[in-house]
Amino acid sequence: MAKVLMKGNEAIAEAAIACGCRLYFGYPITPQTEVAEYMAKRMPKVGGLCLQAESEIAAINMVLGAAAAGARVMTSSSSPGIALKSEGISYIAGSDLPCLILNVQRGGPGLGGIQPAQSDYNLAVKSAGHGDAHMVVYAPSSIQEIVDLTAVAFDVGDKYRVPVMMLADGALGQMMEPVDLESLGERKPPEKPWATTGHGGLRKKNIINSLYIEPEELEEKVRARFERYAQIAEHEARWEEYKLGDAEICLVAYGITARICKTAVEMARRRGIKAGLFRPITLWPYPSRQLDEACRRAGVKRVLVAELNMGQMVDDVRLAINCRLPVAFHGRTGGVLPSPEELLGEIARLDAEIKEEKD
Amino acid sequence: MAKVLMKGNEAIAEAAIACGCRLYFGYPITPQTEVAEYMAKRMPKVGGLCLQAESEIAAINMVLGAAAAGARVMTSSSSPGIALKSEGISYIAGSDLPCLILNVQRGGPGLGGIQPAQSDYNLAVKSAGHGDAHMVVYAPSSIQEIVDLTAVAFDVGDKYRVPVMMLADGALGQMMEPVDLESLGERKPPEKPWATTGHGGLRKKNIINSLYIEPEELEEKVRARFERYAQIAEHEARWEEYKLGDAEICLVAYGITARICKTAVEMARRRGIKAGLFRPITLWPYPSRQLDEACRRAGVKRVLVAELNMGQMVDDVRLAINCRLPVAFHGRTGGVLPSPEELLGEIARLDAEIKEEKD
Amino acid sequence: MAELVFGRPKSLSDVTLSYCPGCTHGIVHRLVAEAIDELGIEGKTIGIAPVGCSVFAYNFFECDMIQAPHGRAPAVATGVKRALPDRVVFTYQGDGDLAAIGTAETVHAAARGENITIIFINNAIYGMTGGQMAPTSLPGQVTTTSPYGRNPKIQGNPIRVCEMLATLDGVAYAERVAVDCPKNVLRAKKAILKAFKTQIEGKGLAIVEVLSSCPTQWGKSPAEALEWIRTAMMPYYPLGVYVDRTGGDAE
Amino acid sequence: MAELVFGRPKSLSDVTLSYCPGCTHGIVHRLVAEAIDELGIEGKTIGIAPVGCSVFAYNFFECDMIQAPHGRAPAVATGVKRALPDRVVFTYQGDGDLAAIGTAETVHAAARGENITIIFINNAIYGMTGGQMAPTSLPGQVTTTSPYGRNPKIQGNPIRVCEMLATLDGVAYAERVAVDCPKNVLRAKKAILKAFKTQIEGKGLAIVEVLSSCPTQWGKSPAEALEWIRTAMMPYYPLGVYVDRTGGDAE
Amino acid sequence: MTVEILMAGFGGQGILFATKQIAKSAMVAGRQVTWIPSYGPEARGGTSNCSVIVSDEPIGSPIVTKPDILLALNLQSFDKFVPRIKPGGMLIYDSSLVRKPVGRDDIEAHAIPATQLASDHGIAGAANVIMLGRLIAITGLFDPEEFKSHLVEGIPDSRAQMRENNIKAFEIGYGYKE
Amino acid sequence: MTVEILMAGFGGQGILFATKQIAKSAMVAGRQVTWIPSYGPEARGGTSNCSVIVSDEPIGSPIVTKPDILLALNLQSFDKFVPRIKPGGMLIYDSSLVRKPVGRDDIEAHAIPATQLASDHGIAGAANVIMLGRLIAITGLFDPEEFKSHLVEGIPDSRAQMRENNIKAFEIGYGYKE
Amino acid sequence: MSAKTGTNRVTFDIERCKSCGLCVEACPRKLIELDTGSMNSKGLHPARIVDQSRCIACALCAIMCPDTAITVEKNV
Amino acid sequence: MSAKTGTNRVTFDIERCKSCGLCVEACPRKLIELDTGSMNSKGLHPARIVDQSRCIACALCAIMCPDTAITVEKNV
Ligand SMILES: Cc1ncc(C[n+]2csc(CCOP(=O)(O)OP(=O)(O)O)c2C)c(N)n1
Ligand SMILES: Cc1ncc(C[n+]2csc(CCOP(=O)(O)OP(=O)(O)O)c2C)c(N)n1
Ligand code: SF4
Ligand code: SF4
Ligand code: SF4
Ligand code: SF4
Ligand code: SF4
Ligand code: SF4
Ligand SMILES: [Mg+2]
Ligand SMILES: [Mg+2]
Repeated sequence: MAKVLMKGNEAIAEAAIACGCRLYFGYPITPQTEVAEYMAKRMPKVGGLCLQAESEIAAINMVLGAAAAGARVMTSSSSPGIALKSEGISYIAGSDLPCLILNVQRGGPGLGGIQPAQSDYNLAVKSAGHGDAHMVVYAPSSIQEIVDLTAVAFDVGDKYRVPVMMLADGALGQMMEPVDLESLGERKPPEKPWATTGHGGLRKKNIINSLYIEPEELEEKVRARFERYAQIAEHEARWEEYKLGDAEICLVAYGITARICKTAVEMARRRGIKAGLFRPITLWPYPSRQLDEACRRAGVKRVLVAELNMGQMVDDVRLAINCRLPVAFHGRTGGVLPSPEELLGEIARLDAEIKEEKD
Repeated sequence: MAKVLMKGNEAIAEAAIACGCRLYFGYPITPQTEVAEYMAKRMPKVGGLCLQAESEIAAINMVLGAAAAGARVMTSSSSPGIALKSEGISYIAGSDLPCLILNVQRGGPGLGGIQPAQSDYNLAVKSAGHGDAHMVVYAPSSIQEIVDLTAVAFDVGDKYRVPVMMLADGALGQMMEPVDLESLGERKPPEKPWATTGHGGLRKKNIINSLYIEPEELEEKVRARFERYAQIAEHEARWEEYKLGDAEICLVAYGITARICKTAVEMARRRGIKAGLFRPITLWPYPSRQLDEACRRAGVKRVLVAELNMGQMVDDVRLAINCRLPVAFHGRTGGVLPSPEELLGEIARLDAEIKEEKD
Repeated sequence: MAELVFGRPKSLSDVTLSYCPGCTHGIVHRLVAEAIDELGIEGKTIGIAPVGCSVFAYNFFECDMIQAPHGRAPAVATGVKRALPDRVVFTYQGDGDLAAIGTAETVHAAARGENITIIFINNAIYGMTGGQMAPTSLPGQVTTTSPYGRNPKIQGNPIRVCEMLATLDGVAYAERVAVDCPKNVLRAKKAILKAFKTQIEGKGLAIVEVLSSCPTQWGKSPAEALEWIRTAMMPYYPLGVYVDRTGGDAE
Repeated sequence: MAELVFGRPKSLSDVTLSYCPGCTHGIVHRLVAEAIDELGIEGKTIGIAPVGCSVFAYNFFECDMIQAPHGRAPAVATGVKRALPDRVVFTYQGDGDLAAIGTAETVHAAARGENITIIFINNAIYGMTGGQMAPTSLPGQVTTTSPYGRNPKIQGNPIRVCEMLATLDGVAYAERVAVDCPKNVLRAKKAILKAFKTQIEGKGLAIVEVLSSCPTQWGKSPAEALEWIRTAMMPYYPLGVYVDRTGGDAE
Repeated sequence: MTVEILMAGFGGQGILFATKQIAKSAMVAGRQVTWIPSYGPEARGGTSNCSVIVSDEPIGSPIVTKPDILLALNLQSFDKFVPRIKPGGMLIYDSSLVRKPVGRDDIEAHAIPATQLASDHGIAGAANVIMLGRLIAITGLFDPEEFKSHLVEGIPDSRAQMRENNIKAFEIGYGYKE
Repeated sequence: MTVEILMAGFGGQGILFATKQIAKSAMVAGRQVTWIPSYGPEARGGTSNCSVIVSDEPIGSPIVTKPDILLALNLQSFDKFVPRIKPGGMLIYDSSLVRKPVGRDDIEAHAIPATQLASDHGIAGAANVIMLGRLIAITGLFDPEEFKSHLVEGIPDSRAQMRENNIKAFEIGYGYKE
Repeated sequence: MSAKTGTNRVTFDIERCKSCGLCVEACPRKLIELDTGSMNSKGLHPARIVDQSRCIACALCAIMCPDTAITVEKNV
Repeated sequence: MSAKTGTNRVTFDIERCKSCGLCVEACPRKLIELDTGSMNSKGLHPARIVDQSRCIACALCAIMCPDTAITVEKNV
C-alpha cells in the first residue's frame, strides 16, 4: 500500500488507466490540462491513446464513438468546455452509452476566472444538455476519493449504460495529496454485446442511435431510461456523515468546500456548538432520503449549505428535508474559497438563533 | 386592429422586427426553421439582415458581437442547437449583454424527435451554460402572447442587460392563430452608451468582457449581477391565474401544456370538480410567491403539475409552496401531447383523494 | 440460362429508403453497399450516419451503424477507429453536416490523416430541413434562406471542399464525382471502392465528394435535377481527383 | 534638433503587456497599433480579443474591444461588422484559437468574405495553457501533449492556414509574415497595414499570419526562439502572399 | 361549439392551402381558431396532414388526434385516420383515389371523386378546393359566398385564371350530388 | 498540530521542487499533507507560489492564505505575503534578493542570502534547497537525515552531480549562522 | 423471378419503385415507362418495361435507379 | 527626454523592459547590453545603451523590442 504524492488531475488519469481505460480525448483548458498531459505520457506505455482533439465538441464526440465501440473512455475539461460538450453529453445519454467526463470547475460565467469554483452544479445535476437526461455525478473531496470514485464511476456507467461525471474543481485538480493507487488493482471493462464493433457475420447488426421519429417510441425510450435512473437513485447514492450524531446545525457541502466545512465543524465543536456535516458524494442521484434521515435522527434545527457558487444546491437540500428546517447559505464565487473562520461565523449565528428559540 | 393568421415562428420574427430588431443570426433546425426563412425574406425589406451562420455556435457568437455593438439582435434554434449555444449564452450573460434567444423545443435527449416538448426547462431555467448565470425565460402559450412577450423580452433584456429566452415548443412554432401585430407599434431600442461602437475620440474606450482573473474581482461582478437578478425577480415575474378563486386542485402548467390544462379545467368544472390553473409566464424568475399566495387564497388541497417532460418544473412548484401540499405530476414526452381527457383523469383522482380526506 | 447482371447488394438493407422519388442519395447508398460487398467487409465495417436526409442511414446498411450529432460524424468515426483500428469506418454526410456545422471536425480529421472513409453528398442545399442555403449552394441560387438568390457579398461564397482539403497533408485520397448519368455513376463507384481500399491499406483519410441531386428542394423533376448537376454544379465543382497519395496501389 | 525616429504608437495602451520576456506577441501588438494610428482609425475601430496569451488584448489597444469565447472571434467580429458596417473590425487570434477550436468560424468568415481583418499569431503551440500541441505544431515537435514528439501518424499533420484559406473565394488578401528580424518585422507591418486597408476599401476578408515566437513554452531563450522561427518554422510555413484580390490599390 | 377538422393526403395536393382557407374564414367570422400542419421528415414520404380547430372557446391543444371531420385525399390517410374519427363524426373523402368501403357505421361518410372531377373540368390540382366546397355544403360551417371571397383574396390580378379556377372548384364541390 | 507553509518567488527558482520535498517528507512521516501551486497566467508574469500544509488532522482548504511560515525568494513575494503571515508566525527570506526591513515585530524573521550562497558555492540555482535546509534547521519539522535522503530520491545515477549539489545546498542552509 | 428463355429480363420491384422516372430517361432503347394504369400501395405509378424482347441487359436503368428497384438478368 | 545636442539618443523605459535581450541582438553596432548591475521593480535587469555616441539611430533595436520600451531620437 505504498502511497504516492499526486495531483488530482494526475490521479484520476492514473486511476482511469487502472480501470482499463485506454482512450482519452480532450482539449486543453486550465485548471485541468494536466489530465491530458499525463495521459499523453502514460497512454503510449500501456498501449493506449491520448488524442488532443480540435475542440471540446470533437472530444466528446470521439468519446461517443469510442464508447459506441465498447471502449472504456474518458474526457475532461473545465466549465466553458463542459458547456460546449453539453449537446454531445445529451447524445451520449440518449444513445445509452457509458463514459467518464471530468469537470474541473473554474469560475464563470463566460471566460470568468480559472480558480476553483462549484458553479456548474446545475449544469451537471439538472441538465446534461437538452432533453430529459441525467449523468451520475460524483463529487470527490480528496485525491484518494477521486481515485476510488473513478473505479466506481466506470463500473456504474457500464452497468446502467449512462454517462458519468466527476465533478471536481481547480483546487482538487491542482493539489497533491498522498494517494494509494494499488488498492484499485487491475480492472477490466465488462463485455458489451450491444457495442458497434462490426458484427463479423456472427450476430445481427448493432445500432447506436438516439433518434426516434415516432413520438410514442421516443416516449417509451425515455420512460425506460427513467426506470434505470430510478434504479440508480435506489442503489447508487453515496454520502458521508461527519459528527452528525447529536448535531443541531447540519452543514451540507461537497467537494473541496466540504473539507473546509469539516475544519469549521471542528472549530465549532471546540466552542461547544453542536455542528456536523452531511457531505453528498453523489450529487445525482442526490442522497435526499439520507440527508433527511440524518437530520431527523440528530434533531437538527438549522441547515447551512456552503458552496463555491451562489447557492445552486440549496434547492436540493430544501427539497430533501421537505422544507422542514430553515436552510441558510454561505457561498463564495469567482475562485475565492471561504475560510473556516467565516463559516464558523455563520455557524455561530445559527447557534445563537437556536439558543434564542430555546429561551 | 386587423388580425392576421400567423405561425408562431413567423409571428415572433415579425414582432422582433417591430421591436427594432434588425439583425438575426441562426442555423436551420426543425421545428423553428421558419423563423430564419421569414427573416430572410423580410429583413432586406426593412434594411435589416438575416444571416445563416455556419452553426449554432457561430450564430450565438454573432449575436454576442452584434449585442456588444449595441444592436437589438436575436437568434433561434431548437433543443440540440440550444445546448450548443450554452457556452455562448454564458459568455453573453457574463458580459452583461442583452439579446433574445428563441428555443422552439423538440423531444430529446440526443437527436430525439422533432415533435413538441418542454424538456429544456432545466437547461433554460437552471443553467444558462456554465457558471452562475441566468436568462429571463418567457413561456408564451399562444401566438398573440409570443408577439406581446417579444416586446417585453427586448425591453427587459435591455433594461437589465441580460439575455432573454423565449421558451416555446414545436406546436407553438408551427401553429397558426389570429394575431394582432399592430398594437406593438414601432419600437426603438434605448441608447447603449456602454456598447463597443468605436469611441470616435469622444469617450473613453469601452470594453465588453467576462474575464476577471482576480477572484475577488470576479466575485464582486457576480454579486453585482445577482443583485440585478434580485431586481428582476422582484419586478418582472409574470403569471396567469385561471379559475383559481375557489380551486381545491391547482394545475400548474406553462406554454402549450397550459392550454390543454385549461380545457381539462373546463371539463373538470363541468363535472363539479373545483379545479383551476396557475400558469407561470416567466419561468425565471419563477412566480413562486404568487403561486404560493394563489394556493393559500383559494385553499388549494392538491397541486398537479403537467409538462411535456419527466417533471422538470416539479421542484420549483414544491419549493414555491414550501412543500406544504402534495404535488402530483403528469408528463408526456417525446412529442406526445397529453389529452385533456387524461388530465381530467388525474384531476378526478386527486379530487377523490380530497373527498376521502374530508370524510 | 439467366445471369444476374444487376441485383441488390447484400449490404443494403431490405427496406424502402426514406428518400424522395428520384433523389440520388439512393444511388450513392447502393454504391457504398456494393463496395462493402465487393471488399467483403460488411462484418468489420462500422458506418456513421449524419444528421440530414441520410440520418436514417443506420437503417439502410447491414453493417453496424452509429447515428452521430449533426456535423460530428468525423469525430465519432475517429473515436471508433482509434478504439478499433482494424475495423473499417466510414461516414456518410451531407454538405450542411460536413461543410457547415462540421467544418472543424472535417478539416481536423483530414489534417490528422484519420484512417477513415468519408462519403460526402454535395447537393448544394439542406434537404432535410426543407431547402435552406448550404455552404455549397451556388451564387444566385434561390433557397428558403436566400430567397433573393445567394448573394456572395452578403451570404458568402460556396466552399469547394475537395480543393480545401487538398491543402492538408493527411488526406490520402480526395475525388469529386457525380451521379448524374450512368457513366458518372460507374466512376463514382470506382472512387468509393478506392476510398475504402485506401483505408484498408492504412493510407490515411479518403473522401469522395458526390455531386448529388435534391429534386424536392431544388423544385425540379428528378430528370431536370440531374441536368442541373451537369449544367450548374459541375462548372463550379469540377469533377476529378484532387489528391492521390495512395501510391496507386489502392486502385 | 532631435527628431523622433521611433516612439510608442498612440493606439497601444500605456500599460505593461502581459507577455513573457521576449515574446513576439508584443511586436505584433505594436504593429497593429501603428497601423491603426497611421490610418487614423482608432475611433472607429473595434478589436476582438481571443482566448490565448493575447486574451488581455482588450487592455492593450486604445480602441473599443470585445473579449470573445475561445475560437469564436471571427463570429463575434461578424456580428459587430454586420451591425456597424462602416466601422473597422479586427480579430487577434492564436493558432489554437483560430485553427483548432475556431476552424469552422475561420473558414466560414473567409468563405463569406466577411469584411474584417484577422491577425493570426502562429507560434506552433498553445502558449496560454502551458505548451500543448497546436494544430500548427511541427512534425516531431515536443509539446506537453506530444511528449514524444508530434507524430503525424497519430497526432496528424500541421495545418497551413494561408494555403487552406486561399482556396476560398471570399478571401481578399492573405499573407504569411514573420517577426524574427527587423526586415521581416517591417514586412509584417506593411502586411498588417494592407490588411486594414483591404477592409476599409470593402474588399473582403484579409488575414495576416504571423510566425511568432513562444520562448517560454518552446523552452528557448528569446533569441534562440527567433532562430527557431527561421530554421524550423519557415521551411514548413513559407512566407509570402497567398491571396491578393485587392487589385493592388489597397497597397 | 368546437369543430376539430383534419385534412390529409399527399404532399402536393394543397392540403395546407385548403386548411388555411378554413382557418381564415373562422378568423374573419370572429371565432377562435388554430391551424397546425404535420411537420418533419414524414413529409419526405409524401404524406401531409393538417389540423384546424374552430371554436367559440379558447382552444387547448391545436393538434387534432380525434377529428370531428376528416377530409381524406388519399388511401394512406384514409386508412390511417378513418379509425380515429370521433363516433358521430364525419368523413369526406376523395373517391377517385380511395376505392374502398368506409368500414364504420358510427360516422357520417361522404364520397366525392374530387380528383376526377377536377381533371374532368380542366382544373387538375384543384381537388382540395372541391373538397372544401363539399365540406361547406354539408356542414354549413361558413357562408359560402364569404368563403369564396376569402378563397380568392390575395390572389393578384395577374393570376385571374387561378381565382376563377378556385371559384369553379368550390362550386363543383358545393353543388356535387352524391 | 498544523503547519501552513507558503513558499514564493520567481518562476525559475524551483519553488515547486522545494515544496514537494516538504510534502514528501510529511507523507513518509505518516502525516496528513496537501500541496498546491498557484496556477494560471500570473505565472506568465514570472511569480510563482506554492502552499504546503502539514497536519495531524484532516486538512480543509489546501490553499494557504495566512501562512505560519513564509519562505520568500524575491522582493515581490516578500512585499505581497509578509503582511499575511500569522501573528507569531515565521518568515525566512533570501536576503540577497530582498534588502529591506521586515517591518513586522510580531513574527520571527530569518534572513539568509541563499542566492548569494548558492553562487558562492558554485551551485547557482540551488537557493531553493538552501532555504529548505534553513527551514528544517530552524523548525525541526523533519529529521534532517531523512529529509536529505528524500531530497536525492529518484534522481538517477546519471545525474550524480545533482544529488551532490542538493545535499550540499541543504547543508549550507542547515548550517547557516545568521 | 427466373429468366424467360430466349430474352433478357428486367424486373421492377413495384413496391420499392417511387415513380421517379430516372430509369425511363436512362434506357438507351427507351423501353421503360411509368405505368399510369397501375398503382402501388403508396399510390405511385411504378415503372415497367414496355418491350422486354428489345432489352439488351445493359443495366443502365438499374444503375440510375435510386431505389434499387430494378433487377437485370441476361440470357446467356 | 530631450535629445542631447550632437548625438542620437536611445532611451529605455526601465520599468517596461523585460530583459529579453532582443534589442541586444538587433543592434548592428552591438551598443546594447543588459545591465546586470541594476534591477527594475520586477527584479529584472533592464537593457541599456553602452555607447550613445556610436548610435546611428537606425531603430532596429526598437523595432525588435516586444515591449515598446525603446525610444529612438535622431539628431538633425
Ligand atoms: C445541432 C443541430 N443543428 C441543426 C440541426 C437540423 N438539421 C438537420 S439536418 C440539417 C442539414 C441537412 O443538410 P445536409 O447536411 O446538406 O444534408 P441533406 O439533407 O441535404 O442530405 C440540419 C441543419 C440538427 N439536427 N442539429
Ligand atoms: C472553450 C475553451 N476551451 C479551452 C480553453 C483553454 N484555452 C485557453 S487559451 C487556449 C489555447 C491558446 O493557444 P493559442 O490560441 O495558440 O494562443 P497562444 O496562447 O499560443 O497565443 C486554450 C486551449 C478555453 N478558455 N475555452
Ligand atoms: S429532400 Fe432532397 S436530399 Fe432529401 S431526400 Fe428529398 S430529394 Fe433527397
Ligand atoms: S507563453 Fe509563449 S506565447 Fe504566451 S506570452 Fe509566454 S512566450 Fe508569449
Ligand atoms: S437493361 Fe438497358 S436496355 Fe434493358 S431496360 Fe434497362 S436500360 Fe433499357
Ligand atoms: S428509377 Fe427506380 S424508382 Fe425510379 S421509376 Fe425507375 S424503377 Fe422506379
Ligand atoms: S538605434 Fe540602431 S544603432 Fe542605435 S542602439 Fe538602436 S539598433 Fe543600435
Ligand atoms: S528588447 Fe525591449 S524588453 Fe527586451 S531587453 Fe531590449 S528593451 Fe528590454
Ligand atoms: Mg445537403
Ligand atoms: Mg499559439
